[in-house]
Amino acid sequence: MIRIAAGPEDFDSAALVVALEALGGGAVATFTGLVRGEGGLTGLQLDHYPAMTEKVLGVIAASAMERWPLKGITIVHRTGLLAPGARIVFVGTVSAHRAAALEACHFLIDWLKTEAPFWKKEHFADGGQCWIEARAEDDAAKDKWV
Amino acid sequence: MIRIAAGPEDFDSAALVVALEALGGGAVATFTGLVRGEGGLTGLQLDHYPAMTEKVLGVIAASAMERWPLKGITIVHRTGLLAPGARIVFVGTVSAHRAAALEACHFLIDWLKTEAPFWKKEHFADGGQCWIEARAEDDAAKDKWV
Amino acid sequence: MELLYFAWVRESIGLDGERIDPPADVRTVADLIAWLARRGGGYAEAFADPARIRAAVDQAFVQGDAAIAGAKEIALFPPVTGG
Amino acid sequence: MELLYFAWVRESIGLDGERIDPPADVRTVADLIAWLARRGGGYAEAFADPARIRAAVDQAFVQGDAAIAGAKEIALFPPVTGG
Repeated sequence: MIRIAAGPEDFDSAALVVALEALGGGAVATFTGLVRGEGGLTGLQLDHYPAMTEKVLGVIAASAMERWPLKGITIVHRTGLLAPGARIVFVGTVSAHRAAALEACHFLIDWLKTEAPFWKKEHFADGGQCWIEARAEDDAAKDKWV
Repeated sequence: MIRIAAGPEDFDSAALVVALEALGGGAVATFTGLVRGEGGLTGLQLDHYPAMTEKVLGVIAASAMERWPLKGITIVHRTGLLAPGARIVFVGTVSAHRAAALEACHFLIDWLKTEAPFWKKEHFADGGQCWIEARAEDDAAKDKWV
Repeated sequence: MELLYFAWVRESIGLDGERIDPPADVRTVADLIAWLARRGGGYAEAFADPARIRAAVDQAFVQGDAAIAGAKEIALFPPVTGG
Repeated sequence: MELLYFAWVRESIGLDGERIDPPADVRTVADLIAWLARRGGGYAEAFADPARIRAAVDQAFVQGDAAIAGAKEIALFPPVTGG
């Protein structure tokens, strides 16, 4: 079961975890990314390429399904302007095997960081704004799965 | 924040995830282990060494805290007779960094499998019972973190 | 063809996208970026360093040497930073 | 000293634990396991293969060569299988 969503609505991590646990797999791994409120950050803006986003998320999920014996994948990514503490992204995996669930979860978030068409801009209390730059360490994190 | 529990009560993964997300860390990783209902399994019995269990879980958590920059760890492990589909164990980690949260979560469940004083017995529909044997691959999984 | 801009490429140019009709000698994505940069102003700013630009042709990621002939939609944007 | 048994060690012996007073030449955990095995019956069954037995002395995991002098609580059990 692959479940993919991208959009401005908040999501309910609790409900997503419970839905994955109900799939009968024995091992459920999840990752939630949230907005940190450090250095005077007042908001995080998420741009995306709407026509491509869910398609790319589907390709990433299918790639994980090929590599690990998974019973389910959930990927939810928010867009728009998010407040500190808000959830940005949720990735969850289900397998009969704990290593498969954990590794696939790690793989999915590493690939999302470098392959999915999202862009983040930080907004600060002093009115400053700054597009986050892609980081070489994110590419390295993705490349370890190749 | 380290939160540790072992006992017969069921736990609420959803509430545990939400509590971890509220710690302000930016990256939350979780793992839930559940009873699979394959091969006529009717129940999974979890024995443990009550006087040692929470102490060992605390040592494992402290070890993860030393290795990764974590803002929180939750470990909950059930004991007693569990039905198919029941939750057995929950591990959750919070960090400012996704790799730290994900690796620490994986580390904790690998160590729990080989270092915490729990024993599992399978009960089957035909009346058969079988203590699960320790697996060399679990030791290997733990050893990759040494 | 339809162009789409995202993130700071969009902000520098001041447009979400636009319809263009490049000359015949603009054959690849890299040619297109150079051609747009020559418009000056926000375009020159957005495309000052082509190494910082990524592209998708008809919603598939491509390299700079990808041909643009026949494309319906070309998107130009910085390296992605989601997740 | 107090002995505790877990999992199939407990089931073979038929006891959760018991108070024992081993002779002076039983110095290590390995000696203790061999001494218990010589009782025969469920003990012989539980401790037939000492390589399959793990131990904790006063709630700390130890190897077979650990001394038992002065211990208050010794637990004998199979390799753990939780998680």
